[in-house]
Amino acid sequence: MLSELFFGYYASAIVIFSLLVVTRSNPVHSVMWMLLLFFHIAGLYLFLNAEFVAAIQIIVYAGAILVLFLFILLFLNLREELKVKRFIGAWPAGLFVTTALLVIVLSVVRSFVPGPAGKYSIEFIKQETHTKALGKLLYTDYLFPFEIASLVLLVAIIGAIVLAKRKTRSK
Amino acid sequence: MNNYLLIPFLPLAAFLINILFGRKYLKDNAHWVSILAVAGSWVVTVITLLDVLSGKVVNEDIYSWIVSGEFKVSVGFLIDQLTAVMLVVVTTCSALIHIYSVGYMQGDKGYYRFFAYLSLFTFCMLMLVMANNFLQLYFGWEGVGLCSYFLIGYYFDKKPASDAGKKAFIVNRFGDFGFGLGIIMIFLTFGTVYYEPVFSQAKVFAVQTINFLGYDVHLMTLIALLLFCGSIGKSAQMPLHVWLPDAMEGPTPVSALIHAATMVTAGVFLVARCSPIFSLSETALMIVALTGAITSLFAATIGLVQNDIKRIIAYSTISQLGYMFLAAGVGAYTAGMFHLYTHAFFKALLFLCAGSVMHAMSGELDLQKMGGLKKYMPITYWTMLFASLSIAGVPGFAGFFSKDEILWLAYSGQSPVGKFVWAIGTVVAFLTAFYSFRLIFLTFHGKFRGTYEQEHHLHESPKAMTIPLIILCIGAVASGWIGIPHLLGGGEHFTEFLTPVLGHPEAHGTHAEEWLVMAISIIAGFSGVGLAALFYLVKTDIPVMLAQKFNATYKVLWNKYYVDELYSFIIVRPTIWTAKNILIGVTDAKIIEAIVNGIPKGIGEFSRILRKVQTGLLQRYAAIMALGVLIIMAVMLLR
Amino acid sequence: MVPLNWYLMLSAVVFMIGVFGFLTRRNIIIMFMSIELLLNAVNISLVAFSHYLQDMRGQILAVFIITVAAAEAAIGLAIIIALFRNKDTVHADEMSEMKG
Amino acid sequence: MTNLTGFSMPDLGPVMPEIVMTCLALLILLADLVIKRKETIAFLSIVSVAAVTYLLVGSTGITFNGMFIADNYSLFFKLIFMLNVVLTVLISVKYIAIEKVNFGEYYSLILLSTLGMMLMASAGDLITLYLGLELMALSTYVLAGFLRHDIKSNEAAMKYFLLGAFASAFLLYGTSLIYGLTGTTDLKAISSYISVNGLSGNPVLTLSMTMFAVAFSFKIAAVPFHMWAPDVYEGSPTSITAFMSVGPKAAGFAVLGRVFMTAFGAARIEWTGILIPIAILTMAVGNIAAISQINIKRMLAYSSIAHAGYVLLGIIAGTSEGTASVLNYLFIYAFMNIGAFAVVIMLRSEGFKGDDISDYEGLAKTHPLAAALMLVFMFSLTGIPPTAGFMGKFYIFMSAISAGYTWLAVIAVIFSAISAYFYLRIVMYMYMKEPKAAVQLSVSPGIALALTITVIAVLVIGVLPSKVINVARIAARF
Repeated sequence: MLSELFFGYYASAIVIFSLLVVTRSNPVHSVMWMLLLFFHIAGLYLFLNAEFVAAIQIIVYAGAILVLFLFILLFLNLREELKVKRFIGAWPAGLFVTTALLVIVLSVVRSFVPGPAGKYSIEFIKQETHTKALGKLLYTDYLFPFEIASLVLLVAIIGAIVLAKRKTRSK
Repeated sequence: MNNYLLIPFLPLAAFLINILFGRKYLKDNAHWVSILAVAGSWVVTVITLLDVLSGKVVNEDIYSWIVSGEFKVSVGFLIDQLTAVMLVVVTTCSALIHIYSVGYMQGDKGYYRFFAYLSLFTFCMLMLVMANNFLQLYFGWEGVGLCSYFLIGYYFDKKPASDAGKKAFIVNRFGDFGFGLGIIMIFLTFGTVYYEPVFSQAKVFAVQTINFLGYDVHLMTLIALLLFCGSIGKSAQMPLHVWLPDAMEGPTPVSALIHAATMVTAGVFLVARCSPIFSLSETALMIVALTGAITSLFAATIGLVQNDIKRIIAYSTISQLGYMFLAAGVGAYTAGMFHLYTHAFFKALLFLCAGSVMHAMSGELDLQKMGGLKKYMPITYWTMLFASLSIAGVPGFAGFFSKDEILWLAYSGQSPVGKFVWAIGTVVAFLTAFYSFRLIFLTFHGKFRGTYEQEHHLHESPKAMTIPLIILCIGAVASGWIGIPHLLGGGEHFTEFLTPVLGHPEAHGTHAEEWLVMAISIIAGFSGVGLAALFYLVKTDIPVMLAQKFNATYKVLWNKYYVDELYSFIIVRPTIWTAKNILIGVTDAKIIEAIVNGIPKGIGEFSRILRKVQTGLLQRYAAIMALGVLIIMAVMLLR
Repeated sequence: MVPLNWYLMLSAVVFMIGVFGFLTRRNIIIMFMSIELLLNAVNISLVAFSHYLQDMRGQILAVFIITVAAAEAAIGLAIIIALFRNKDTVHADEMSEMKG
Repeated sequence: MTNLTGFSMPDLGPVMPEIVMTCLALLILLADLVIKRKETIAFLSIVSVAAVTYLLVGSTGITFNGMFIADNYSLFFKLIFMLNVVLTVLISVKYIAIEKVNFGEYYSLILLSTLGMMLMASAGDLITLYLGLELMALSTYVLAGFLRHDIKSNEAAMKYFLLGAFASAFLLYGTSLIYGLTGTTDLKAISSYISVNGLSGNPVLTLSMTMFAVAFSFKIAAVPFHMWAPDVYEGSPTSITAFMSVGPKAAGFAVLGRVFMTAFGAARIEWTGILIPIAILTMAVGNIAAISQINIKRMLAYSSIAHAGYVLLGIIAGTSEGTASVLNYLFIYAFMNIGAFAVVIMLRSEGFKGDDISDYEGLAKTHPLAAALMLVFMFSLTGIPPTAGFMGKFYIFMSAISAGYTWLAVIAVIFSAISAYFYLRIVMYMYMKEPKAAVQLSVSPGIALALTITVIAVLVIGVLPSKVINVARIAARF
């Protein structure tokens, strides 16, 4: 019962914050709501015995990505931004499509039967500690994707520099 | 890798070199490439012929172009006796005519283009005769048609030339449609388009009938007749002969090579090649024989009264092609091939002589404006005289032997129409001799009837032109000697040579009958020559008198039996009339507009609508994506 | 014990809220934030699956997704900067130089 | 180290080409600091690609617990990618100098993007697939926006980036669902789990397949997930448009083929139900919308959409012959499409855009060779024999027919007849109109070489197609 209540709080908070993120006209407010949203999602991860992912969620998402967003928002003329319309004219159509999609997806996942259980039971993880178990996997079985991820980050660095550096023309 | 591959691919290489580098680099030297290539082909042909004579027959796939399931398209070659004969004819004529063209086409602005096309034609023709499957045959068939179209319309700034090109193309389309259907029928029946399995299995289907348009049709008859449709178009037989006389608008070497010696004989070659199919259907053979006989009579009578030198020879070609079909139709494929072979020499020679005359006469074609050219151009005169003797069937010349063999086999063979077509053939032999010598006498004898400038300009043609004439003349005289009948102490080597492919024609007759048939044809030939001499050398007023007396007949002949007019009346004019009155007048903007303009217009309109959907707005794009997801999910989950 | 389906439904709702934001907001930065919502929604379901399947793969994929999200953020924001230098707007519906 | 017992270094042989590719891409990034002549960098990238190609042939095998599969199928795709890089680099050298974005990063990004494609083609696991896809996509977004001073290029990058991220979110959602359903992300394991438990027809599976279809359709620009393509193709640097129209599209087909044939093989009936309408719509919209275009890059964008539609037929056929025809088509498409773009690039010169269709008026009079080349490429894209394009279409349609989709093949033939309208319009403009203004061609040795390679390939494959299709048939066996 307690866990359901706990989930209920987090779930409703997540939904409400998500809605606030996409509907606020002031982008700075959106970012702030998103920060709260990320903290709640991290809480949910903790609830699912995923401490490491929760930590990453806070460190990378809240700590890095949202800061980038805020940084970009400095470009904006916020006064101007608050005066203009925030939605496109045809937003009801978007709402309709989204709702219909939601109905379909919900009706499908309502009766979801998961696949077979693996060996990483709660007890196993408790014994080994979560970060260690994940880390071991990441550096052994998932070494290959891990290396690709490093390349993705490299491309991000190159790309960001190429696109944003001052000098815009060669020669 | 076999060296016979050089035969078709040397001319192809020449074509590519000329078309790519001709305009800029080769210019007036373009002929060297083509001539060397064709001469090379000729040399390899001779080697190949020797191989075949020693009994070596090749049938192999060189390259599989498309293989997909049962369907296979490949480049494959069949070199047997029949192919060898065709190779000799094609490469010899082609080589000589390439050389002749150097003199004839000198100074023409499209010089390189002319040689490029000529080489391309040679390539296609060789692919046609060397194919070992029907699709490659069809490729060559369409290829020669295309080259013929280009070359007839070579002087494309002259309207009659471009019209003639189009006419040839359209008329041939009728025939090729049937031919294409025939190949499809073969594929459906046999499951392959290769000669070898088709011909060896043909007997299995000998009595099979299929339901065609509601009638039970004998399968082999249907296939044979569909193939014959192609032959009719390409070999200018009735009723699709109308394109060939008009095709004379092209340069004369083209007429000689394509419209006399090689391409037009492709129809005969097709029938001979498919003889295992034709032999299974008496009906089809009878139709082939009758078509040939009637065409040959019909064209010969028209030839009697024409005045355009090239057109006379064109009608003579149609008539002689009819002769070959006549032979094939009575089952004497070897005799038909023999005539094809001798005909190639004397007919090419006739055309080239005509070209030489035209050259001297600055392009004049009207017989009535010539005369007495003998003393100005002796080589042309003598070679043309020999060619005419050959076509007239004077004993000893090539044409005599092949013609005699056809007539004898028609007379003595088992065909139910044999005697009938023999009678027609004999009449045609007489007519042929007559109009051929009318041509000779009006051109070379008597007084010159042209203008003073023309007379002043008369001269013998350059060496590049006369040497091919002389070589061809040897062929026109001597090429028949390899087929001298047993009756005259010969060996009938030609027939023996082709027997493995085409079978031995059956003859049921006594020696006496054979002598009789030969005598009749000789008499027919000589009387034709004699009558021509009487009319055009001795009593020159008779033709005019006759023309006046039999005015109606003369008019019919002069107007070529009004076939063009008939077609114009029953096909062309009704089409235009319907177009004008019913289509435009009555249903105008309603139906036709809707169909003819409506579809493109509708597509264009749709295109503009699609452009409007593409607004450039990011959210719109995303919304359409999401809508797509929604629709797919809804359809997939709700069904 | 909370059933797995609850998590999935939560994930679906957040995903669709993200889709809604992406389809309707004019501001590119908010659209971009909607994308982050989509990724978070997927992460929720992945971590939930991981928990219920007793398998670490889901969490590993979630870690990778967060990594890629960071890379995407860097590039996306660089693109926005480049765009902002040339055209003084962050509204997606004012960018229709190309259409048709 | 005791914690890592049981771990042994995986066999690196099969991934050697990728490792070398990474090292060389980084090396080129560093070389850019030292070498000032950008032509040298371009040359170095071609040399790297040659080295990788050399390594590719012969390094096959499965490694990293089945996450990386180097088989004939992936090998064939990787050859297409290598070809794509070489041709793109050749046509880029002069062009990016004209556009004044002559940076060394350009070449590194192309190589890294290609690395992403290679990883996609070899992915045996949904995680590697996702990461490879993102590696490719992120590099391509940057390349699309490489003309930083050009508003169109910025806009193209923006649109491509946002929509691409949107589409990969769907990919992830699909991945998460299939992971939850089967408990694995390994393609082979998914396949066996589905067939053992008889999951075909399961709504979650269908949902997941739809999501995958959406994400892959986005990459191959299939309708209705194609909307980005015309705008992005128009706005991107032309050399990158050529690159994008071949590489990411082929990579999209690589994963589409592998995921749907391997992982979802048991649910074939369902995913053909998803792909058939997509294929028909793609052919229809691509061909019809191309008719009224006035910008040649946009027209070629719609043309590339239409071609994706034809290729989908080969996937739908589902047979190994169908897969072979897909490989064959993509190989041919690389030549003819980059060839066409090479001609488009030549028309771009200092102060002249040259991407309107009307700029081609009378090209045959002013530049007959360029016009003749364009004619060959347009014929090939239309599918007129004896060009390679005909062969590609022929095998695709034949495989569809022999798999029982004759009606689909008929529709495809009708649409490819419509396509003649806009391809041959270019030919007509070139040959039958009078030149308007003097068009300056910016020819460079690179473009000349690229055009020579492409035109020879288009003609030779058109006449002698069986080599390519036979290799493709071998590669089509998973």
